[in-house]
Amino acid sequence: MEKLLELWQASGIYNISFGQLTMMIIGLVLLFLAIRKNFEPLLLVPIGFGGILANIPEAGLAMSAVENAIHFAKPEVLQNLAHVLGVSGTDVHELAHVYHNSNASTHAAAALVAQDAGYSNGMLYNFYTIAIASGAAPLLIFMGVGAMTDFGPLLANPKTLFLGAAAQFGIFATVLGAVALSAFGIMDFSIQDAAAIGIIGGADGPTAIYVASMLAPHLLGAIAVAAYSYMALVPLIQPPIMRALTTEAERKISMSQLRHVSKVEKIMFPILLLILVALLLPDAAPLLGMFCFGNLMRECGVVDRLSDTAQNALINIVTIFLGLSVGSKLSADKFLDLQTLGILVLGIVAFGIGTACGVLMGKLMNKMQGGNAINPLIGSAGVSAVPMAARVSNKLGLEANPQNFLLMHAMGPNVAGVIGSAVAAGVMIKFVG
Amino acid sequence: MEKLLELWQASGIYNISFGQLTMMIIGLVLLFLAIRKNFEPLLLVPIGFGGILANIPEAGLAMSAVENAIHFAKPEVLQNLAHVLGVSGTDVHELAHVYHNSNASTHAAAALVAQDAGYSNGMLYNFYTIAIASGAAPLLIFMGVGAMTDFGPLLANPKTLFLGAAAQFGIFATVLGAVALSAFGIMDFSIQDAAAIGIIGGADGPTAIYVASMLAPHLLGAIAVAAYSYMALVPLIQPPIMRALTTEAERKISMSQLRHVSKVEKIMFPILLLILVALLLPDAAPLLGMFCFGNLMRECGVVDRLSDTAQNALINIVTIFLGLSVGSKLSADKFLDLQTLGILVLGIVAFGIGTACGVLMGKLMNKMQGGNAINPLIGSAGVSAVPMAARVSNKLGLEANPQNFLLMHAMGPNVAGVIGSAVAAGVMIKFVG
Amino acid sequence: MEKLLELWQASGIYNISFGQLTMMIIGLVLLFLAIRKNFEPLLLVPIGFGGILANIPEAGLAMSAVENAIHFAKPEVLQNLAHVLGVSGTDVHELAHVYHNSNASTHAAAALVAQDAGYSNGMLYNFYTIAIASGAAPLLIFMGVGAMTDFGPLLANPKTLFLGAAAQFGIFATVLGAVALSAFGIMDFSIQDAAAIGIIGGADGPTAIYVASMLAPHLLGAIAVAAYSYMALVPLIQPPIMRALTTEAERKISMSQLRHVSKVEKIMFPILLLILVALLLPDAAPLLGMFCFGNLMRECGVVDRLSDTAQNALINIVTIFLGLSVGSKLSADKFLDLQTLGILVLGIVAFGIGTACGVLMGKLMNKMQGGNAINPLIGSAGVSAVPMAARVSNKLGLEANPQNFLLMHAMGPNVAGVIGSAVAAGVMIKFVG
Amino acid sequence: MDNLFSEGLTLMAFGMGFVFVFLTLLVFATGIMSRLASRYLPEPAAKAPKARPQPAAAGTASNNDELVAVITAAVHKYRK
Amino acid sequence: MDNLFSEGLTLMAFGMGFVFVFLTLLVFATGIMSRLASRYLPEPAAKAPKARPQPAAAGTASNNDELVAVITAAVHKYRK
Amino acid sequence: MDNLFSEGLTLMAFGMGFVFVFLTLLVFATGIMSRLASRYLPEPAAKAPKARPQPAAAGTASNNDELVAVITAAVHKYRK
Ligand code: NA
Ligand code: NA
Ligand code: NA
Repeated sequence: MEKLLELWQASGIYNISFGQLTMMIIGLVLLFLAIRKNFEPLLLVPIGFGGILANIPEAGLAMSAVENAIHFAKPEVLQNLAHVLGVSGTDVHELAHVYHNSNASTHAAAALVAQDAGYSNGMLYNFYTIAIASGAAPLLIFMGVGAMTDFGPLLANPKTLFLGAAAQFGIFATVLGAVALSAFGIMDFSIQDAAAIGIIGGADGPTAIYVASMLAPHLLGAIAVAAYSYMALVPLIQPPIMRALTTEAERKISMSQLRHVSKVEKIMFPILLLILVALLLPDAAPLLGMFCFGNLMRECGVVDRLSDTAQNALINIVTIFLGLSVGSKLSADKFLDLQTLGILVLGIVAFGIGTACGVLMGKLMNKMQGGNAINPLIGSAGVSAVPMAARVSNKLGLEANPQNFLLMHAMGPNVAGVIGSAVAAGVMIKFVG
Repeated sequence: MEKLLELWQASGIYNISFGQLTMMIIGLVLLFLAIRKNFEPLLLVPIGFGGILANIPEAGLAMSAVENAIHFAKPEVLQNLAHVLGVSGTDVHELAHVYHNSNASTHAAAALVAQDAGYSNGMLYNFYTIAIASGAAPLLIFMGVGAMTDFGPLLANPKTLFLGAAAQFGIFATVLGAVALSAFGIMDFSIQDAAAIGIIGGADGPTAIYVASMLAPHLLGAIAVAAYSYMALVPLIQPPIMRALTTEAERKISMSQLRHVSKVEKIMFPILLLILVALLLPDAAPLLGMFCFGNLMRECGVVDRLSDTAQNALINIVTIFLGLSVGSKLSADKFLDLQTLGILVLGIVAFGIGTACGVLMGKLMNKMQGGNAINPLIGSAGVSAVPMAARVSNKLGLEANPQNFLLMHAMGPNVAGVIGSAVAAGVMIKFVG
Repeated sequence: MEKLLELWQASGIYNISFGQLTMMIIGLVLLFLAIRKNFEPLLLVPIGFGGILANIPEAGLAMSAVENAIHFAKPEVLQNLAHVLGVSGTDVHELAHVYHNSNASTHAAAALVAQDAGYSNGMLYNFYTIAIASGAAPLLIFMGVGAMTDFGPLLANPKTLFLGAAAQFGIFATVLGAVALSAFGIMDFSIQDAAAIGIIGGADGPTAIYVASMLAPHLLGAIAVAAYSYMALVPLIQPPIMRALTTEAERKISMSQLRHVSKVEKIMFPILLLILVALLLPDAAPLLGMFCFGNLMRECGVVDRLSDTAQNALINIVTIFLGLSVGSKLSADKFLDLQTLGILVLGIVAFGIGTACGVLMGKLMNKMQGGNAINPLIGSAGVSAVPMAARVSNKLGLEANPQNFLLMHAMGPNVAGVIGSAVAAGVMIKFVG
Repeated sequence: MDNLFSEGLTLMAFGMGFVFVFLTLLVFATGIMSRLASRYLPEPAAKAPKARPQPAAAGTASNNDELVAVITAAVHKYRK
Repeated sequence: MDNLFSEGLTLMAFGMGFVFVFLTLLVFATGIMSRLASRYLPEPAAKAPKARPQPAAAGTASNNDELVAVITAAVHKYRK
Repeated sequence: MDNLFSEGLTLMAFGMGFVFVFLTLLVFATGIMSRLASRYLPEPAAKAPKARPQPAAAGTASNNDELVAVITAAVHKYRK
């Protein structure tokens, strides 16, 4: 009978908090959006599922061994932990607080105590440590994305890089928005938080996760969810802005066919980009280095088996772990916060400003080239969200002129946007990291 | 000449112990069974080979750096280890004993001493730590199995879940058998050991390895070998029991064709199962969570590239490491023990009882539904051993009635058995973990 | 303005040293050789790219957290490090020197200090630690190579193993050459360095990397680059030596067709080889054990999905990480050294002597068997460099006699050379490791 | 001795009990779910999604796009 | 100086010696193995196993099974 | 408050400035590279390499070789 009570008191129903319940429902909503609405399912299915797993009461899947030890609160274990953490009492909240603010050696010592007491890291906590805290998973995904990217359209018309540059204004405007919210006392974001939130406007999942893991790991869950959700919403977010900022005549502009790009140019481009990064912004070297490496494997033609693996088995494996790891950050105490609301609002503002700046830069470049050379609709593709944003440009172009195929022209700013936001990420890591 | 002697004294022939020789022969026997007799070769080839590697004298492939340092017994290294372990003398047996019973921080300190002396962990020891001690490998295999499992037959006839429940009686009866052997002084199993041995009756490799790694890592080698061997022997073990417990008339019962199961049901089932686990038995969350995640990836239809990877590249990579890691536990001092004999006997008893209970539950359900609705032969499939046990049910059905195709009907209890033993595993981890 | 200065002072151009610039150019040359000249591109593309990444100034991708902390030299961090390292001043060179020579526990303590100060290991440093320092990557590649190797030609004519043995003389002659250079004061190689350099003559990439990582990690970059470059140069290095040592009549010798080899023999050979290794040279067990495991998976016919994965997804993933990790050792201070020149010269000498000894052994065996049974040209294939060296034998045979197909006969010594150099590696690890 | 044996008995009772309770709940939940699914989400509606071919994680589908663009461009020219 | 050089010589002597001894043993062992294999396990017998198509590690072959079941059910109906 | 806001402004100014400088340099560098490539390395020359089919990392291409050898041996015999 006692055992029955014990089983009941260890069950999820008995222990579930309102926050956990809410987060599990949010996980289900993410799964619904991914499966029924096709919201970036490759990431949102693992993230949503990971979010549910992370909030199963008593399972502690997203918690470290020490957090699990504190949660189960056996008196003798708490005393040992208090001793190691240099706390006098054994109040669990104080212990948890001191643990989170202690230095690396205290962390290591506390982990040994928890291990001796039979507690271990939750599965998702381990995944997070290996995949994200180390920085490895976003970099490997970036390598795979590099191996899937064709820089041909960009090389045929390198000026489209300016469109990719302009669209990054969304990132920095949002940073300003976030610090303004803090300055007016509405939210409480540090400059690091603001930078990590801004990167949502980069419309690039791995870049956003990489930057958030370095600058604001406590916001990573909300930032990743916002980034992928808005990337899926690009076909809804961008068109009104694009229509508002362009005239019918501009949308009808037909662009001349792109020149053929030789194999040598495609091989040399990633090397050139790497050298520029190395000389100018070493802080962007991990992200853009892996991206260039993937692209070089793709284009050089002599390591096809490595390129195939980078584009398939490896990126798929890493995506599974990355998604579950991001899900582990969807815990109630971090996600159910006014900050998350702020992040969601700022994220969509970032997307909007980025889109607008891309289109405006497109108008400017068109004017400078005589008014009939560049369709400003391709400017919106500069936010990245590859290849969705380029498809949106193409669709609006076809609406205005059924003979107007902008897809390949929009792929240039589209991949330029990937480079642009990685450069922006490097600058932010340099200045506030 | 001195060097020649040194070479000879470091050779395997000079150093091999009787136990190591025996274990190497057992490894060869496992390879023979796997290759010639098709005993679960995907696991038993790596396990058998790993067992041979682990017993190569002087190579220390399955030993930690500290164990290797103690084995080679350089006086100054032993003195440093003795200092760290708090032992006065430098007797190697005492050092080894104290090391194995010391706490995590002493372990870490001893590892640093061994590393300074130039010793490193054996390759198989590293594989074991990363793949099994962390719990990752069995969980990833379970994810892959989930991605390969079709719950259609189960959803068409959910009552077959009762057959999967009944067959788990084999697990708990065996636990009782193991504690009885201890109670009567024949063997010396703790309640943890008994639980880990019982899980062999679950007829599920990854579940058995996961439970054994948590409750009784010293028995892991024997338990894994027994589990996979008996799963291969299902076509020999089950038929006599099934024939003995059923009448000719019962075996002839033809079951009506299963209804069509919609895609939505298949997508919602893993989510439903996950929620039930979360609410009732958080300790089963890692196992069933990963299983449901794999199945959701399979059924949702929007992440096929992740599902393919989970079913192929990822599960194959993990299987190689899991097998070699299990092999690392086939060391003479742990395997050549009376306990292993007890485990082998108890394991086959578990299989037998599970089979019998499944069949008896089938008879009961058939009686309750009018005596002509359920062929009790499908009950034996409730032990899992997917899909072997279902094939055995089908074969015996065809023997009794050449028009009687039970395969799809037996797949329901078959996958129900996987869920059933994962639930049983969760209960045991909760109570004795 | 201050920020602008900061950005400029953190840029690569401002910080690049002559050594880093040189190493980046060397990386580009390696990429050129790999892509345009087809020099073992699967390894040299990642190695070359990794070499460039490792030399990006200020990025610290190949440096540990402590090295990064010392490089950025914040006074309070240096003081904390000096305290942990037991140094009185905070001179960065002294700190770096003491750090590199300190023991494992001091290393661990310094790493915690650096981590507390916000520094982390560079990406390539992490890859190196996991892939190479642990020994895992070369062993997994060797497993994959085993899964790709067909021992049929060797089993049809086991005497060709003698050719694979003779060609290993190149390894040991080079060891002697290296110690001679040291003995005469020209270079400064320890016996460990000499052994690691000699293994270049084994013409086997993973073996060379494995041995170098154990005996002389500071030379690993140069040794790996030399090994793969010379393997690519086999069609240029070997023919003159082969022509000089054989007569026209010998080169014309046509060899009788190889007998059929049964499946059973192919299954039993890796097991036989493993047992011999276990009994005679446990130090070669990791290398040859994984090789035999891969080959057994290939031949046993019951684990084809594991064998396929070992030959494709797994070996490709490991190759990417191995290549980048080797590249991380191409740092200016280690590579731009007279020693590298010595390694390059000794490496090519090793290849030449190995080739010559293989051919001479071929002549001897031919004489002993009547003078018309063995074409000495197949002897050169004993250095390994599979399958390039066998192709070279075939080509020279066809030159002398257009009906003379030596390819299959040369595959025997070719794979024998892999075994031979792994045995040589084991002996060297045993004696000087 | 008694203690260990009674522990085993308890484990068996609770274990089997729990397995049956859990799977019984699952039978009912599955039944309800199937009925709801067939009523509110009948098959054709269920098949509607999963149309779009999936690109890799955050990846580019530029190859397809290229093909589409080449074909459309060709059609475009042909019609002129 | 002398010491290092003599170490090198010893390494060469033992290394080459060991390589030859090992590979010579391997030549003989392989020969014996091949002879035993051809006598006691001639080819046809060797081909007999490896019949069953392999499912994944502990996995389900339900797809195949489904196919088999569907076909057999169809055959079954047809015969009635 | 002022401090945080001015930090944000600085970050924006330097960030956008740097992004534009970097991508402008990339536009010029790419242009130069393309011109050099088309002048000194025209297309046909570029296609010449990448002939040899690639074996795995340090692996054996014995399967191909076997095939080649079998075919050549057959041809050889046939001609005699
Ligand atoms: Na972007
Ligand atoms: Na089961
Ligand atoms: Na060799």
